Amino acid sequence: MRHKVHVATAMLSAAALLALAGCSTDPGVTPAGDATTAGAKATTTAAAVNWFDQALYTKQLAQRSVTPVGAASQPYLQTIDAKLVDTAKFKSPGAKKVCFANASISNPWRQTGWITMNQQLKVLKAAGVISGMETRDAQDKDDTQIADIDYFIADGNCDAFLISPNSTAALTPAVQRACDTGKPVVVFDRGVQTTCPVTFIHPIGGFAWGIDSAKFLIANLKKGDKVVALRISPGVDVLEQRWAGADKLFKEAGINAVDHFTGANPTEIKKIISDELAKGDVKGVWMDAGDGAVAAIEAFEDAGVPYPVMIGEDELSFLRKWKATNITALAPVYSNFQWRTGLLAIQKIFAGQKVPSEWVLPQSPITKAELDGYLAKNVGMPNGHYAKFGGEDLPGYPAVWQKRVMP
Amino acid sequence: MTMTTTRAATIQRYGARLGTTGIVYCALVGVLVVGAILVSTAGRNFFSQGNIRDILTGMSVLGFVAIGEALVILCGSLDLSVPYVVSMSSLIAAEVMAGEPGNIGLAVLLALVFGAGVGLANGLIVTKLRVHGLIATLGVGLIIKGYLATQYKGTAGKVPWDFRLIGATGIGPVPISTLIMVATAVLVALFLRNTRTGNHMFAVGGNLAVSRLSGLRTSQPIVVAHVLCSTTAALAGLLLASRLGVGSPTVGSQGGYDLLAIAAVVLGGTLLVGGRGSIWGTLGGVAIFAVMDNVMSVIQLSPFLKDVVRGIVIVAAVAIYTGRAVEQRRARFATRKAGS
Amino acid sequence: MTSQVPILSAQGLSKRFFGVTVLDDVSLDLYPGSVHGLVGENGAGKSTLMKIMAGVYESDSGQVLLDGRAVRYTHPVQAMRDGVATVFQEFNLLPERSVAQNVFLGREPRRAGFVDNREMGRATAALLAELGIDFIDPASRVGTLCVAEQQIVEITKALSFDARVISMDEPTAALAGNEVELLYGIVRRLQKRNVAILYVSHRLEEVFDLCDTITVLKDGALVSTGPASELDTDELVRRMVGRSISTFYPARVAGTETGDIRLAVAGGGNAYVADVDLELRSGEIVGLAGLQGSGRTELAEALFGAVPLTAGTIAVDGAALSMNSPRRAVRAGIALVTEDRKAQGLALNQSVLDNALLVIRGVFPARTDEVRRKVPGVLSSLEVSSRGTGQEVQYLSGGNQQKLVLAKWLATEPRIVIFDEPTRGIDVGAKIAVYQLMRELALAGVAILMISSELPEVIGMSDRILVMHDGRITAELPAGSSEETVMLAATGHSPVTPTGDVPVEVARG
Amino acid sequence: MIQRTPGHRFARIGLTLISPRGAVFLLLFVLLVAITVINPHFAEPGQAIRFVQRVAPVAIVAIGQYFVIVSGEFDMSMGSLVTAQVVIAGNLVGQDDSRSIPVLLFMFAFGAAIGLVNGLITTLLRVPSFIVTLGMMLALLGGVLFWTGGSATGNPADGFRQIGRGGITGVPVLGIIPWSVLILGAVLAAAIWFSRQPFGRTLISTGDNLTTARYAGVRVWWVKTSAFMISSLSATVAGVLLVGYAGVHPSVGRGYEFIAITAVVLGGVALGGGRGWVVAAAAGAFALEALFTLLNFAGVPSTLRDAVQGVILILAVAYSSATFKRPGRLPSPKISPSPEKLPHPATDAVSTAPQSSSLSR
Repeated sequence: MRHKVHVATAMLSAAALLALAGCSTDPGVTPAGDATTAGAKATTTAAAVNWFDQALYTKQLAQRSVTPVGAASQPYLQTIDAKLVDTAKFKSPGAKKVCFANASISNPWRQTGWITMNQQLKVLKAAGVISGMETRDAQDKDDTQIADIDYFIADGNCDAFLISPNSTAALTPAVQRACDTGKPVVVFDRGVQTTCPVTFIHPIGGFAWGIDSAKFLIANLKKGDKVVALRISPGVDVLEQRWAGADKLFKEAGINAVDHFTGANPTEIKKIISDELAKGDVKGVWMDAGDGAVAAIEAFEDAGVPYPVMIGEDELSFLRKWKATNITALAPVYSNFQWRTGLLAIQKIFAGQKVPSEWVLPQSPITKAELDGYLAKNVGMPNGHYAKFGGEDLPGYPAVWQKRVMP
Repeated sequence: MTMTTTRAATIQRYGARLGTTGIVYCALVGVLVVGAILVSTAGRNFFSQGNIRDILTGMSVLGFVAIGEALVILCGSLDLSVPYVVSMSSLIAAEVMAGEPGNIGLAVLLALVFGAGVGLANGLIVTKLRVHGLIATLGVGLIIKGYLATQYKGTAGKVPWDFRLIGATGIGPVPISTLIMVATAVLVALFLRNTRTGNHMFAVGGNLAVSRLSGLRTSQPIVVAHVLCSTTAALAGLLLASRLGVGSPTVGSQGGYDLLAIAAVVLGGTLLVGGRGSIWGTLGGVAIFAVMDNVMSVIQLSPFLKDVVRGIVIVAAVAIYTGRAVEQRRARFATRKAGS
Repeated sequence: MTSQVPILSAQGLSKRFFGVTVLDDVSLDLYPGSVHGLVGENGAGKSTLMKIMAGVYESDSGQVLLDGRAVRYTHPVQAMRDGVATVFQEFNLLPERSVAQNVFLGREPRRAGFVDNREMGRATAALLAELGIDFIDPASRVGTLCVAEQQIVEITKALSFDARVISMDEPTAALAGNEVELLYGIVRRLQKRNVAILYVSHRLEEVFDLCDTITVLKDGALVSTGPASELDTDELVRRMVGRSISTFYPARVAGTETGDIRLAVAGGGNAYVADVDLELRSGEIVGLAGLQGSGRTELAEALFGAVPLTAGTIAVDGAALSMNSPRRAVRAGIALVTEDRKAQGLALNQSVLDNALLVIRGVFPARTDEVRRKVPGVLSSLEVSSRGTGQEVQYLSGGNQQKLVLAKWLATEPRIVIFDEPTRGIDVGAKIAVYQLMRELALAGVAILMISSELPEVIGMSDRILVMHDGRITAELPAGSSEETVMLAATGHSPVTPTGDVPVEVARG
Repeated sequence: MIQRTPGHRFARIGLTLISPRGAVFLLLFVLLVAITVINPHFAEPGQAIRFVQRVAPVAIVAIGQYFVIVSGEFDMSMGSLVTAQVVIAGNLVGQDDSRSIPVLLFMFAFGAAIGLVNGLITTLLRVPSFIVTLGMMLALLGGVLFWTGGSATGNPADGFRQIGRGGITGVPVLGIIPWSVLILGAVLAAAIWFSRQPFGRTLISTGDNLTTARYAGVRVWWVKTSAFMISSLSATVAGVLLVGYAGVHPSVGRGYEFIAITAVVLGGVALGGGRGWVVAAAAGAFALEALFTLLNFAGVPSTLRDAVQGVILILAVAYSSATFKRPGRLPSPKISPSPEKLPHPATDAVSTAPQSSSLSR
């Protein structure tokens, strides 16, 4: 016991003392980072309570129907509601070094994107735009990614930072520090609570996913029908927003939706569905990520009951099952091609071309009508592959994606 | 022959005194050398400020957890609940602080009290209900995990700037967090050396019957060890809160600190069955991990392969110690020799 | 200098275990500055008496008086706090901790609430100095000390309670000849400090060297107490043994004949034993005497392949083979009834049947079923009393456990059986059963090596007596040799020379 | 030696049910009743058999873990191995049914090899099995992910998946008898048979007292190694069933090592070895799954399940360790410093076996 007090007091005094000393010693940080996050405080604490954000919801609701600017052949370069910012101050010739702080490649979606990104990198290297890319993979750890970014700042001699944050609030200070170096910073997939990066690249977003999927289910189900919502894990903003959006619409439409967390584990998914079926009829299945959708469908087959209306994703295992079973389904898309947009944005920035401060990429679900097309396009791709990966024009296609070649 | 045996004996004894901790640091030096070479082949300076800071930062959090885990293992128990204590304390801290520098003291205190409370529960379950430490802490961990997942939807709270400095700043290449971690290690080492409870931890871990026969209250050291373990885990949580600027319900399990800490402790030459071990050896083990991770990141090894390397290193290193632990049985025939 | 007031006196102590009386109305007085010898065969009740006085056991009747006031200890530490310390045969030390930490375990000196390691080291050094020991570093790990040094640490521990009464159970048992002298010195110093010493030993000449009063126990009862001066060795042995050996130890069964060589060892040696030349013949019971730590058990382990010989040759029935694992030995028809039943002989959580079949299942699985049918027969012939063959072994009495161990080995129909302290801590009935069994095995042509600390047993059972000293077989004696002859050989029959080099010698360990 | 009256026998049964050996069956019974109360459908044969099918993989893994634990060790690598096997099946079988048999053989060989490595490092290099298998857990999963670039090419051919998914259809009453139920039955029967075989008994005795086993001529290294091989093979079987039941995904099998240990411990098997009944271990797995199902039916938020599991786990083990106290039938002397109780310093310094005092506390 006595000792505990020791530690506590020591910790306290040390904390206080060093907090003072801290400023005098040269830290890799300045209180500047605090100012920006101050505004974000509201959202953090709010997020802790409830993920639904009316403003964001309305915005994404609208963006769904906006026709994106740019060539349809290059969805990864299209923009929605772009507010272009001037990047002249970054304009400089020659090949640049990119430092990529990646959250992880621990799921098929990220792996597919990672492959695409590396092929894009080859192109830009050949073009003499990028001299090389150094990557640090945080293996899903906030703390590690913060350290990675600090390492890049100190030792990376980077010309530009490319960051795919592992979580929003926690990475904000580190991203801020990257910005403070004066080098261009590009963030994609998940945002941070600071506007300092030159551009933040992402598809329309979670609420859009929720809206598309929920509307589809509502259109195909009756009031009072039961929908089982399968969610990967709590507390991941990107996923929570998908559910928050869908849940709102389900409630409005009087759809009886029950949600479970599955850890994306098909075994769990199958158990949950079987139990729900044992309780009563299930008319629809909603998912916040499509890998594992097959297990859900099979649960219905095994129980010998009619197929539900399915929400999956553009992951091929689902698309193939969809085709095979010919069910009523929709495949929402969380555009995987954003992984190459990051590098292309950096190219633009060093070329001094304007880029959107928030680069919203198109995000349109695959409908039954498009199904055959995308299956044909991705023939021979592994199940973990994503139909809208948008890398068909890159070198190495299709072999690299079929063999899932990673550095 | 007399001379030779004498020398042999003294050498043996010297070896015994150098002990596993010595070996650990030899191993660490080895890792450092290999690391430095690999890093330089990647065209980097291993001893640059940034790199050293990266390694030390890597040590800080795991260090806190491992220090506590070492105590528990020393007593012959285990603690698998640490990741969730880490997450919980980070949340307590961030929420209580709520961005107000004035609340830091209270927040730190509450987080530590929470840790101590969990530790107390663990300790009592192990000693009074006689539940194996692995099971007891697994269960308690699950309980906290359930609470976290139900109660928190993502990061929460906000850590004020003053407290964030602990995680973000450093003196030269040395992060303040590392200094605090080392300070804690010193305190715990002193505790082991200079308090009866500390001394008795070795005793109960080493041989319960002898401890009882010597009149020790055998459950007390075990309970205290668990309390301290969860408390240091709470410290780790505080540090993470200061680095993240918010509390996170997943930050502990992200790190997989329970198994990594156990590995680091055993890597540090502590017997998994208790009775022998040291804080400094444990820090050595932690350092080995930190250097490994750093090097693997610098040479951009595939994240999948990182785990392969970790796994192999853990087993290989421990094999070395256990290999020499067998040399201990010499008392009997030494006497015989003395007679002949 | 012996005062007339006893510090500690035991009055009419009795104790029964599992219905067996191990101590029967024994009284005894200890005086300051006097060394009180306590002698008797194994199982005479010496240890029980000591453990009662030390608070390890509680007596069923009778009382212990300290300074005339009745005390009843329920825990050894209570006794120690009262200054009644005991040095047990088996060490209660933590090998990973330093000498000082062991000596003061549980009573670490503190300054301002913190353990004062310097003080602890100093105090330990002081205590060691009182014993005239200058070669043990209080800071060195006990695990690195040799047995003699560990023994000294035990005594130091006792002394640290500044004990006024110290009982020593076979303190020299584990010591080599030259180290005994060291202990003598320590005892005499304690004597000078007016400590009352209870000295339990088998080594009669030791008893005469050190003790001024001698108490003799037999079968748990007091035989005599009196000044050592009034006794001589023969008289003492007569009182100890009392009953004529022949009535107790079954005679060799008619028709038993000593046949060909079953086991032959030539020039055998390893880290524990040296220059072992040994022959065991079928139908022969060879006794192996020697003090504890003389290498008897190590020899057994070597023959059994548990700690293989590194030098020399072993031949079974004339066929040389490298005995490098117990499995080899078992396959070669050797059985080892180990000294330590619970740690090496039985799986306590398993059933009687499982233990009886342990070896068969482990080494000759094919014969399991056939043997399983025999087991009940074997058990009843050995008169093992248990609640069915399904009962867990931990609930059996020591005697029954030992019989079970024998049953386990009989199942393998061994041709060579090594008994290590076969009758240790079991009641007389069980003992006789064990002796009977040995005779029957001999009749069946089995070669038997019997290790024992009980000289009467060795003498009563053996056709031939080997004596070990210091890791070597130092003498081979015919059947019926006297205890003294055996004991003399066992103590290395070289009068210990008190020399200054003793410390050096030990320091090597 | 002793009389067996009917009354005696009933008393024994009653005793067994409240003894840690039988408590798990009581627990399981209570849980099943509770489930049926909440959802009567569950009692229907069709549903019940499906439940058994679902538990099969967990139960099989638990049976494997049982043999490792009863021999005095731990196997933390089971979860990773299940995942590895699932992915291997996905990648090697592909859509070609004809590959099923060879791949199946390969998987078993692979599983056996993993067990062999775990066992040999534990026994010959004397590394605590907890650490060995922990290292294996990391290396195995990392290796498989690296080999497959994170995710398998796809589910194996349906023929292969039928093992875990299909069954004998058109059975009266039940409707279907899933193959996995039959396989579970076979595995359990084999396990019971094995643990009655000389080798099985030897394995348990070895877990009870290593030294005794050694002095009895038992090849300790081989006995323990084979325990690890059994657990790895059972993980392989579980993998085959799961790839059928659920399909290929890197998360299949995650955390199975702890689920297995939990199940075994719920079954009243003592960590540290030498004690416990394989059937009870399997029952532990059923109890655990029944618990989850109950919580599902009761509509408990899935986030709270961990908490409930934690409580049950602690209570169950506390109960069994409380009832494992030595009966007062025999007046055993109080703590006596006899060599049986106090290992000699010299030897005790070497003790690395899990059954040393510390782990059995």
